[in-house]
Amino acid sequence: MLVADNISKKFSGVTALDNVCLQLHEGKVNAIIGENGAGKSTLMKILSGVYTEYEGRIIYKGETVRFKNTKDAQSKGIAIIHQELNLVPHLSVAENIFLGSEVTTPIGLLDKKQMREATKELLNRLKLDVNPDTQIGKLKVGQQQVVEIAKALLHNAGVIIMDEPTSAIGDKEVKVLFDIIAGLKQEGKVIVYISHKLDELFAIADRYNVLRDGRFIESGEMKGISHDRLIQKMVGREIVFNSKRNLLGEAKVLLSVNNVSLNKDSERDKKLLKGISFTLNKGEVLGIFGLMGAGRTELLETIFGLHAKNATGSIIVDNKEYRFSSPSQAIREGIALVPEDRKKDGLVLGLDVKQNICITTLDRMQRMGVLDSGREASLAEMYIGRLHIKTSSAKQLAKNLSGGNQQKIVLAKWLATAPKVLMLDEPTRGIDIHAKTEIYKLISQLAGEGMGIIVVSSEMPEILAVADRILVMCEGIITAELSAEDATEDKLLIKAIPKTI
Amino acid sequence: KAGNGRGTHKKVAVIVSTLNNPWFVVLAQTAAAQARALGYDTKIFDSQNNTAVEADNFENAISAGYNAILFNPTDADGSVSNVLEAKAAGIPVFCMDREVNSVDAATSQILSDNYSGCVAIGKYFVEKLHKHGKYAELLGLVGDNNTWNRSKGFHSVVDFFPGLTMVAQQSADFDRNKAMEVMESILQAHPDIDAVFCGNDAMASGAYQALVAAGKANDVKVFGFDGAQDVIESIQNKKIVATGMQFPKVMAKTAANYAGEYFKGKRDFPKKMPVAVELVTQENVSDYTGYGKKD
Amino acid sequence: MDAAITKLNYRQYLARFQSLIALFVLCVLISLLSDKFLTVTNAWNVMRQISVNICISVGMTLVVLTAGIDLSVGSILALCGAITAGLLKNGIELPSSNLYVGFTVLGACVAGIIAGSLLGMFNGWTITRFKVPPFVATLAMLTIARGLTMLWTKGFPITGLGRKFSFLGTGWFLGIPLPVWISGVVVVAAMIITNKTRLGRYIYAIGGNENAARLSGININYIKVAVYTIAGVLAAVGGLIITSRLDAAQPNAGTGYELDSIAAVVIGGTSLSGGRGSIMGTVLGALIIGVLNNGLVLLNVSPFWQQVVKGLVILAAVIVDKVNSKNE
Amino acid sequence: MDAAITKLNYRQYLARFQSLIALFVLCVLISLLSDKFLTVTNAWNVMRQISVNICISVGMTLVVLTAGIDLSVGSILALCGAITAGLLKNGIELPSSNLYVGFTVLGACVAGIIAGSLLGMFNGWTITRFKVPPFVATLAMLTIARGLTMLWTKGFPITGLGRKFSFLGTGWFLGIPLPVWISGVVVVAAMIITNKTRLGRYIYAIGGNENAARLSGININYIKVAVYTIAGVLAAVGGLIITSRLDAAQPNAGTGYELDSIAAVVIGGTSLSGGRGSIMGTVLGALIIGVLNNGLVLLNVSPFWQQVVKGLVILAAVIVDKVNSKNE
Ligand SMILES: Nc1ncnc2c1ncn2[C@@H]1O[C@H](COP(=O)(O)OP(=O)(O)OP(=O)(O)O)[C@@H](O)[C@H]1O
Ligand SMILES: Nc1ncnc2c1ncn2[C@@H]1O[C@H](COP(=O)(O)OP(=O)(O)OP(=O)(O)O)[C@@H](O)[C@H]1O
Ligand SMILES: [Mg+2]
Ligand SMILES: [Mg+2]
Repeated sequence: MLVADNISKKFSGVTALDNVCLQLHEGKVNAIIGENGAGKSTLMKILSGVYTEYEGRIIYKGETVRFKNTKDAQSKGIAIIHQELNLVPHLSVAENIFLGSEVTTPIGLLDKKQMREATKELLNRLKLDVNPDTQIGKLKVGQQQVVEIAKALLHNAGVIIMDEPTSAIGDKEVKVLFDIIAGLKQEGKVIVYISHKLDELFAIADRYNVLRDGRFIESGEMKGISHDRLIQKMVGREIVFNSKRNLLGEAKVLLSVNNVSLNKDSERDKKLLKGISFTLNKGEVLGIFGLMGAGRTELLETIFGLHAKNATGSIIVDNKEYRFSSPSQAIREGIALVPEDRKKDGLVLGLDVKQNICITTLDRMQRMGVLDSGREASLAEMYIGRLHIKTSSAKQLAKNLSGGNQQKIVLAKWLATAPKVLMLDEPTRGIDIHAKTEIYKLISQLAGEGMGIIVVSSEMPEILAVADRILVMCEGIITAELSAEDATEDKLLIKAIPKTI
Repeated sequence: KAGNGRGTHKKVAVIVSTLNNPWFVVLAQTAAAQARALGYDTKIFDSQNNTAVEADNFENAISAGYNAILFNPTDADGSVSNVLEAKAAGIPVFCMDREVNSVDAATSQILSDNYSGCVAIGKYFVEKLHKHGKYAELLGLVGDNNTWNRSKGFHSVVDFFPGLTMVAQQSADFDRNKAMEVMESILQAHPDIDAVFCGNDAMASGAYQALVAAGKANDVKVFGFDGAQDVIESIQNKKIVATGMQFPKVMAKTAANYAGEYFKGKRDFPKKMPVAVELVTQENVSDYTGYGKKD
Repeated sequence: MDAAITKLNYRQYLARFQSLIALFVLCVLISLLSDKFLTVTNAWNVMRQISVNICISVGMTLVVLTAGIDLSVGSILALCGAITAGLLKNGIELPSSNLYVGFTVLGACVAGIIAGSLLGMFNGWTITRFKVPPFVATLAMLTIARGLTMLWTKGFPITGLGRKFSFLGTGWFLGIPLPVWISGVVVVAAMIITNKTRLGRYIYAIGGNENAARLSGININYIKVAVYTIAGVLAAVGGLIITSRLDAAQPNAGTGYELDSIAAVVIGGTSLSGGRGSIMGTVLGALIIGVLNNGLVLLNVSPFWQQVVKGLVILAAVIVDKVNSKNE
Repeated sequence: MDAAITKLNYRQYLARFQSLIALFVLCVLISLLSDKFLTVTNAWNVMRQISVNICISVGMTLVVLTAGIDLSVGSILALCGAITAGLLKNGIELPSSNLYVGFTVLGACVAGIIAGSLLGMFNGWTITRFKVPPFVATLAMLTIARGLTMLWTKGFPITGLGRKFSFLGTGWFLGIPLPVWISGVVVVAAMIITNKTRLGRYIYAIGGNENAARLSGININYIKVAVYTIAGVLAAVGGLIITSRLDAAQPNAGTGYELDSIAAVVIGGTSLSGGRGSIMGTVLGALIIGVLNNGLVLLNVSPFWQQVVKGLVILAAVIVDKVNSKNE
């Protein structure tokens, strides 16, 4: 059993952890919950030897330990799945899984064969069907996260920390993971599980530990605690889950996508999208559900003009047809895309909040050809207020904000363009319940103002909560269209699962 | 096999230490032109001041079947092995301007004597400064042995006169711009110098520019070495005091002619044929043009 | 410049400040060893001597901010200087129709600068159109432009360009040398571009995260071409200054300048991986190098030792930065 | 080499293949224009000529794979060559106690290589200990090592090193020139390191994602120091070859070699941002450059045009790659 005793951690200025004490039990799934920025990851990084400077003690198996580095922690039997993917894009799956703990032959050369075999086994266990020699960079976010999990399972550690392991994977993979966690429980291992998806916690967690603003609030058995109580402990106040707003009177078609197809540029024959057609009404929230790899991201990207070379079909915005040639054109047509991976595609982490928010509308920020920092500041402040972005100032570097607030910046920069159509790809990935509800509110509010919104999500509750109409995608085609009323979880799932298995 | 092609098919390689400096461009182009005039195919190889590149040039020239090499070594010692390689392949090598330190490697060496040339300049320098004053010296590339031949020749005379004190000795890499900047800085430390001796004419021109900018053009005497076109003009215009005229054209022509005679069967060439460096001053400048004598 | 000092500005500010310390220490040391260093005329000397490097390095900074690099600046400088000098001296003669076109000083300068912009544009074109790594593209241009210079000058310096032209490099205006004016204007313009214009913001964005920049509707290729073109133009300006100062266009002018200017940029705290850095830093970097060269000569350090000392000082300067400012 | 061709290998394979095409086309063109090109002796010439660049470039490849760069290889080459030559010729005399230490050929070579390793280690040390950007650290070393070479040689080449030593650079073994043997061994060793050892794996990992590498418990600093040390050693080896081939250690040997070798690395498809590339590619890159230099000389291209052509061909070679292999 692993105990954190009075642990405190400061980053230049910010106090991330403040005298946190908590006990993590063997043979149990210990959930750690808290809002973005509560200090969950920081604590885990301390427990796994990433941060070696901290106050307080770690007590493991009855004795005080102080890890020199991650390898040290690993050798003592503590494995961690980090929140941010930590994989080397140009190395293969096998090479990544064994990175730092390679198997070598007696003469000190790498034993690739054995590592490949071991990897195959792991991947089978996780039901991930990719070649161990595939480059990580070629995998989708979801697939990469499964590889991260595999990496942690490699050395059968006594403590396994999972920091939002399911933030990027679909329900199918989640099921697999939960089976494995159950297995590990049987082996009496300490499992630490961090997630913002509460229903997951209710599914597998035995105990909960609540962190708020870097302080330990309380812990207890999951049994018998209610969804809302948990949220209240986390947030420190009640959260009213907004009810559906009523649609605008007449439905006016805003965007219509006709027979859009997209082939993978490497293999011309393989189609990522096959003859997609749908329409989006003014003031409507259209949800697109599908399992990982269904082609949703590609669809949004295509509409946004990112795959001009390989795409066919036509798109009509406000009765005006346009060729999806480039993002700048799409933006001119009033289309905006909040991408799936905010760190990779959404933000310039090295620029500050203000600069990130204004980047899409700099043409409006200049006076006599020169940028007017006044206008920029006011725009930034406006959105910081409107979206409740938690940041020390508009000049804070984007990289120093927590996930939820980063996502809000991306939203802000697109709202600033006053788009007609707003496309959101996994808008709440890795975002805490509080921020989530805020984003849901925002979505319906914007729709209320007449914006057309497309929400891609792998989380069924999310889709059901926000969408007026739901499209289900599977392997690049639309398999179903349902209205919010008669959509149910199993209806969606049936249509989402490929027939070919 | 070298030596047995017919006259018209003879090929002559001109391997020159560098083309980054007009002086060597003249040398190379004159040699090539003369050889061509004698009816041989010729090609110029640029060794880029790099003995390794020079070695490559030799190898390539040999395997490309050239019958003779007109050679301007990058380095007296460093180039010996290259010449020996050609000799082993039965190809005559005629050195121009710079020598290689080997008695029998080259068929003949037509040499410009930098050392004694600078001795002459040194003497004139002493005379012009009336045996005393402060002066600065601008060296060429520190890693180039001509830099030191010239410096040594100069000092072999000047150092005998206690009245002459060298207040600064800096390198300007044979480069005009570097010379100007170094000179500007030297003038800060020693505004009162009476003369500057430069290891080549490019540096002399650069130094003169610096003096003009500092308004000291008339107070400081500039001495160069090479006999470059623009410095000869400057001497005519009483800007620069003197330079050492080497005769690249003469040396190049001689080397090319030797090659021709070699093909015709002549073998007894003078091992060393020094071409004197002549002192060009404001008095006698009218006899000279860039890189040679008026004719 | 305004509002609370935030992490970013604070960091930049600090880094700048750090180079300042290094520079300051350097100056103090030299002036302790030589009373000739801290004089007005010498100050102008140093300023004049670094003016060329500053012009080049400013362009280099913009390129490096986009995570690129430009090795061709030295050759472009030489070629453009030679073109201007050639046109000024000989004009253009068309042997076919025995037509002769003469050039005014202004005309020749403009021609040289246009040449620079075209060469830079070519760099940008190969880099964006064919995705050639900047290093290779500009390395190729380095050789090409050098070769063209040799062909244009036939290997001989073009000299005797006349009073009017040499005023550009040797003249004074309001008690300040003209080259210093020029580099000053370049620096101010570049600071405005980087801090106050869309172009500048886009440059940082591309260097920081090219993906995100593209998805924000920024035309990456357009910006990159612009940046390399600017670098070319500034190299040409440098070429004009050198040529006019020497009253001669040297075929081998500017050899190795690429390293000097990249050094100035990096010593100035700009990251070669792009997205982070400032013009001000680069100016300080150039100053450090310039003061160093000047000082070594003033102190008459033996040419043999100079390089060793120079290397050690540069290293020291950067280490001072890194150690004091704990920004990692 | 084993198992099904996976995406990764396939891509590398393709990239390699691409450079191969460029090289092949180049060879065909030259041999069409000159019957002297495709001869055994000329082949050995080319191989011997690139052997030094290959040694250096292999080290450079490792450095670049870690997302670093090493500008000091040229000077280190010169210094180590000079040290070996100096010890061989003059040994060490201690004026104090009039003691004289002579050196065997082997001893002198070992000394030179040790010197190289120390210089490389110093690079690695400044880079890891003080977080000095590799560009600056090695740029400083470039100047320092060059200066030390001048001091050691007093500006004069060290010559007359004797038959035994010059065998190293000019000798043949089993019908293959010794320098080719040496570079061959270096290449094979490097390929084993990069493909078959932890060190190699970690080099790729650090270049690909330093953070992930650190979190996987890899000792980043240790690996980096190792890599720069190897680069130093290989530069020293290159220095031995050149020195022995010329039977002389030139004070200014190896000037500008850093660019040649980086060019070979990049043309070979290794990314300057690290993590991607192969030794094989670098070898091909060096071959392309070597064949080009050799070919331009064989065909009667005038020296001035040579540079232009060279630049254009290099550009073309890379563009061919990029256009054909659609891996972006
Ligand atoms: N490297 C860092 N430098 C400065 N501040 C940091 C750093 N890492 C974390 N912080 C701050 O520490 C606090 C805790 O961050 P942490 O990542 O642990 O939150 P979290 O609970 O994991 O949030 P999330 O649910 O979004 O992952 C936040 O305020 C964050 O801004
Ligand atoms: N760059 C790429 N290289 C190779 N395959 C790709 C690439 N991008 C997408 N794919 C494949 O295209 C299909 C659709 O991917 P896409 O990301 O659109 O699915 P998705 O529904 O958005 O999944 P996710 O929920 O993970 O975003 C998947 O099979 C994916 O593997
Ligand atoms: Mg976290
Ligand atoms: Mg997606």
